[in-house]
Amino acid sequence: MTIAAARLLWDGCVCFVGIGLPSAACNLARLTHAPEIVLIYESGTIGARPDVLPLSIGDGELAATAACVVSLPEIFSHYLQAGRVDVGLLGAAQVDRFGNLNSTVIGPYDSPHTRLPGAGGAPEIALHARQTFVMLKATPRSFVPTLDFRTSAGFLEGSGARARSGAPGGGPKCVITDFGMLAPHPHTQELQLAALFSGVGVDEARAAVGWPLSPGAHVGIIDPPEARELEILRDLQARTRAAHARPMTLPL
Amino acid sequence: MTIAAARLLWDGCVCFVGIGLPSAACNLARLTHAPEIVLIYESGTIGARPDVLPLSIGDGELAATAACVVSLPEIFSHYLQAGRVDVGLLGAAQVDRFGNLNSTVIGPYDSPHTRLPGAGGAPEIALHARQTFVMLKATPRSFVPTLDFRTSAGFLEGSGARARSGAPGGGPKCVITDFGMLAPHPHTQELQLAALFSGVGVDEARAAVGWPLSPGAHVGIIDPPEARELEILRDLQARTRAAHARPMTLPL
Amino acid sequence: MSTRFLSLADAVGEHVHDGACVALEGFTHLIPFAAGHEIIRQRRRDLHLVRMTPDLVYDQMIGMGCARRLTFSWGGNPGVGSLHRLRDAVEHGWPQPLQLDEHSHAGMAAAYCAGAARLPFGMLRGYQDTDLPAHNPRIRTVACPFTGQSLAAVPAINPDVTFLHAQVADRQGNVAVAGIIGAAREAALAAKLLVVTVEEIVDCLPPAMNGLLLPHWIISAVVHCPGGAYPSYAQGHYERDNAFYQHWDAIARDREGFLAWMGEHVLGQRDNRAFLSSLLVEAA
Amino acid sequence: MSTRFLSLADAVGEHVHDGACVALEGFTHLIPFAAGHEIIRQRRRDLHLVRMTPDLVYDQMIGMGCARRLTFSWGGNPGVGSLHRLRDAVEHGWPQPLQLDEHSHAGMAAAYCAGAARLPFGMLRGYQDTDLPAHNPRIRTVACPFTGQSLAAVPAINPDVTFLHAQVADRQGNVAVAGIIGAAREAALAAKLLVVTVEEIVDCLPPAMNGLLLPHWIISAVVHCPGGAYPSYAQGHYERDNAFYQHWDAIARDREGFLAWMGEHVLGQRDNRAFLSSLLVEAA
Repeated sequence: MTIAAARLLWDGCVCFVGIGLPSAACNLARLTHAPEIVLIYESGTIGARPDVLPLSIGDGELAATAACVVSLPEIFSHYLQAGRVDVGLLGAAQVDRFGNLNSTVIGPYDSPHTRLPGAGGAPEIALHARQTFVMLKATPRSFVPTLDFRTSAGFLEGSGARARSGAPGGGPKCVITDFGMLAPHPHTQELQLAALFSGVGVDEARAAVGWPLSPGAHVGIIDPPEARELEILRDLQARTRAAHARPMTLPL
Repeated sequence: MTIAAARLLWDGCVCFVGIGLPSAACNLARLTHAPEIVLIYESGTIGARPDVLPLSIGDGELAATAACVVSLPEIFSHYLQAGRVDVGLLGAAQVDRFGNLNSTVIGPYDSPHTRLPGAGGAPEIALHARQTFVMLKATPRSFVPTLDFRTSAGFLEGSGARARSGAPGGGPKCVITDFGMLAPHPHTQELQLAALFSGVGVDEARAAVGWPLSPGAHVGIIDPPEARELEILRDLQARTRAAHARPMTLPL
Repeated sequence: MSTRFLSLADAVGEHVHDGACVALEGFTHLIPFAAGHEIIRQRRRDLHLVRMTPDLVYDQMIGMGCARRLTFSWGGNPGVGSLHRLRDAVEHGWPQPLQLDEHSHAGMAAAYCAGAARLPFGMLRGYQDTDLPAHNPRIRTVACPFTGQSLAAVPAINPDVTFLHAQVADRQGNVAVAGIIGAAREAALAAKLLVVTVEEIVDCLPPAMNGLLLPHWIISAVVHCPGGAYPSYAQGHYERDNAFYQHWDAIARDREGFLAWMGEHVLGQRDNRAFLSSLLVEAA
Repeated sequence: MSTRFLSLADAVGEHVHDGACVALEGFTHLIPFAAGHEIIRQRRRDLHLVRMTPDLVYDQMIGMGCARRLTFSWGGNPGVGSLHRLRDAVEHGWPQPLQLDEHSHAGMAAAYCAGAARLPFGMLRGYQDTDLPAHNPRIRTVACPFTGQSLAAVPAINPDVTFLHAQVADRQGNVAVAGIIGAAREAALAAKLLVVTVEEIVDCLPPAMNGLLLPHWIISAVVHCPGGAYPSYAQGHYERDNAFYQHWDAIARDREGFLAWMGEHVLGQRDNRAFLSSLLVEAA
């Protein structure tokens, strides 16, 4: 998933990066084919070049390697809202068939079954980024026909509803998951199977999705990871594990 | 005038300083009885301690000696508008009997006799500072019954009109001019003669004011400059003259 | 009119009252953990807590029963998972129900900015086509008086008191901050009272030029509190203890374990130095 | 996607068109004089000039007939007196009438902030009980959707192109700025195109941390132009030439003297280096 997502990013593109898989994908892209990619973390670091993956969105590594650090209000108003972000990478607990996302709550809002962390930067990333990439693992409980709560807008009810609502950004370009990728149908904007990892069958994909998954016009096969990609990713992950496990001297 | 104005400022007070006489008065106060006065220039310098008086509101001397430099939007929104300024010092071309000020235009706005520089920070300084001190030389053309243009609000039509308008700041506490000081009447808020420089007569003051000037309940005599005040002011002015006349090496 | 220098116990004792609206800000970086612990020690109740990312510090305060209401935009353990005590309060009302005033980061940033500027509301292009406005009556709209466009509006946030942690103060009480600042400046300037804990106090700070400095005359109290951001970090002083953040997931997962840990390390310790020492003993 | 490095002549030639809305920002400090001179040399017409404090650079551009409209908040020679060419345009329509779009500093700051955030308007507590709204239909009010309070509203400023001057750029085109910044950041981010002239270009800038840095990917063109702020200044490079500001009062007082000076020192010189040399010759 990380490698497939990294390949979608181009050199020089401005990414608004969430923590976890998106951060790993963006940094892998930076360390492979996209050295001039601009990573913006919502903590206000612009142009960060971390040597290890941050655990949080605001590790010191990000500030120390960034071109500059601005305030959170500025990153959201002067960069994201101003339309300066090419790609927003988003995770979620649920995605529906039109790419709308839930990261707020499972069950009713006022008496939730599972309270999730909530919106964070997602609603406005989904609204303003020129395009978004969604990354989450597929199960029928995460790829659902109907969200429990719409935290971030995708294509709403599809068929141009998003454009009619006046959203400035383009919406989800694809959903990268553990069996492959979904992409919106050009007209209905329903998420369809766009590509599979090699060795994965269509039935496997269908079983992991909570709505009747349609194949896209062309269902591609994603090239397996190259040795260099794997090596760089593994090195990055090893450096990261070592850094995060390093016992810290208490500030005493 | 400069010395009389400086004496009105107290140690630790937060002053929003305009250029010219106000800047001289504030720095004199800082160099005499108010070493901890906080000078804010609208250029964004907070806590400036200039060694020579700046010619402009944004000389490098201000930035280099300031505790910090913030943006102009921040100085106006987070400091002035937020009600953090104790004293605003204002100049103008005209003041009326209720302390309203004109620094925009003499004659009609659309076909002016004299186009003045305009508002700058004045309207909001006059609105938000806890109190303002107005400094300008008196002639019947500058102390007028009716302004050609109201750039900054004083007490409007007096008798509580300002408070009724909801203005957060307290309005003009006094007008310091070359014959002495005017202060608002406690109820009508009309500017009345509050004090004279020693050696100046009431008739002289009346002749310089374009409305029938009433004496306040007590008309005081302003103590003549002390030797120390004069010496420090003259040193400051001499340093300033020397600095501004120093030929600059062209950046070639 | 220099800032007052207080002990943390006195600063909390004087500035935090039951029922107050309290913001502890610092986005991942410079989180005022020691201040949160002292509020827990002094057993403040019914607080309206405000913070973009509640983090472990609010998990602790909520779990210890300090809060009745939470204004926030993302409530998780960053990179790890849930805040179990926050979840328990929302899902099961333990130790007491928690009213949520829920925003997005962009919305909360706008609300803090409005508070700092003493405007009654902030606006943004946001919340569009989401379910948040339906569950938060404090998200409304305002029409542009020039174009007629509809924008999202949120009420200003003006905490009764904001706590920050920072690297250094001078003897006059000016505070210099470097690194990731999040909405710390806006939360500081929006507050009625501002208390700052700092790693160190020096005689004199160099001119900050365009760096972030909080002038002494906007600060109510400065507290010398080395290590006051731990397990968060202070750029240039110590790093984030990512291992502790991961460890917290286990500590906070059940009520008993959580209460035992808080009893031993927070309630059972006099101050932040003792808190840190108690962790050192545990690790040894 | 690094920024393009251009000569000043090419940067102006490509980015400034007759009739465009152009902002040259820099509050007293870092005023892009060289850019203004080049716009005059290329004889641009009917510009909508935007600048909080028009200063000598707009006095020159207005006197040379570049402008049809001016958005501003204070139009004087700081600490000296009038801008005679600005006055002549407003009072007598010479060399052509000038439409004024007049604000206060606070109002214009709000308008730039709105522009930078791509909001359609900015708001403030301002203009209250003044005559400005009566003469500027772009000053309106907006009601708070929570409290009903009335606030002043101004439309966003989004220049077609903003010019700034700064101290230093790196080879990728990142620009670092230090010292008094006024509304330079907001004017830069509000613009459709951004051109920055700089004192020097270095291989690599140190991380700016919380300082002001304009990332290369928001900049249309960087121009290496030493002395490009003169007679304004560049903190750390050269000081403000206060004597020149005082001298300008005499130069600009009458039309003939002004035209002769501009002819000799601006139109008659190829570039900023030649402009500065011509002043040196005069002083000798």
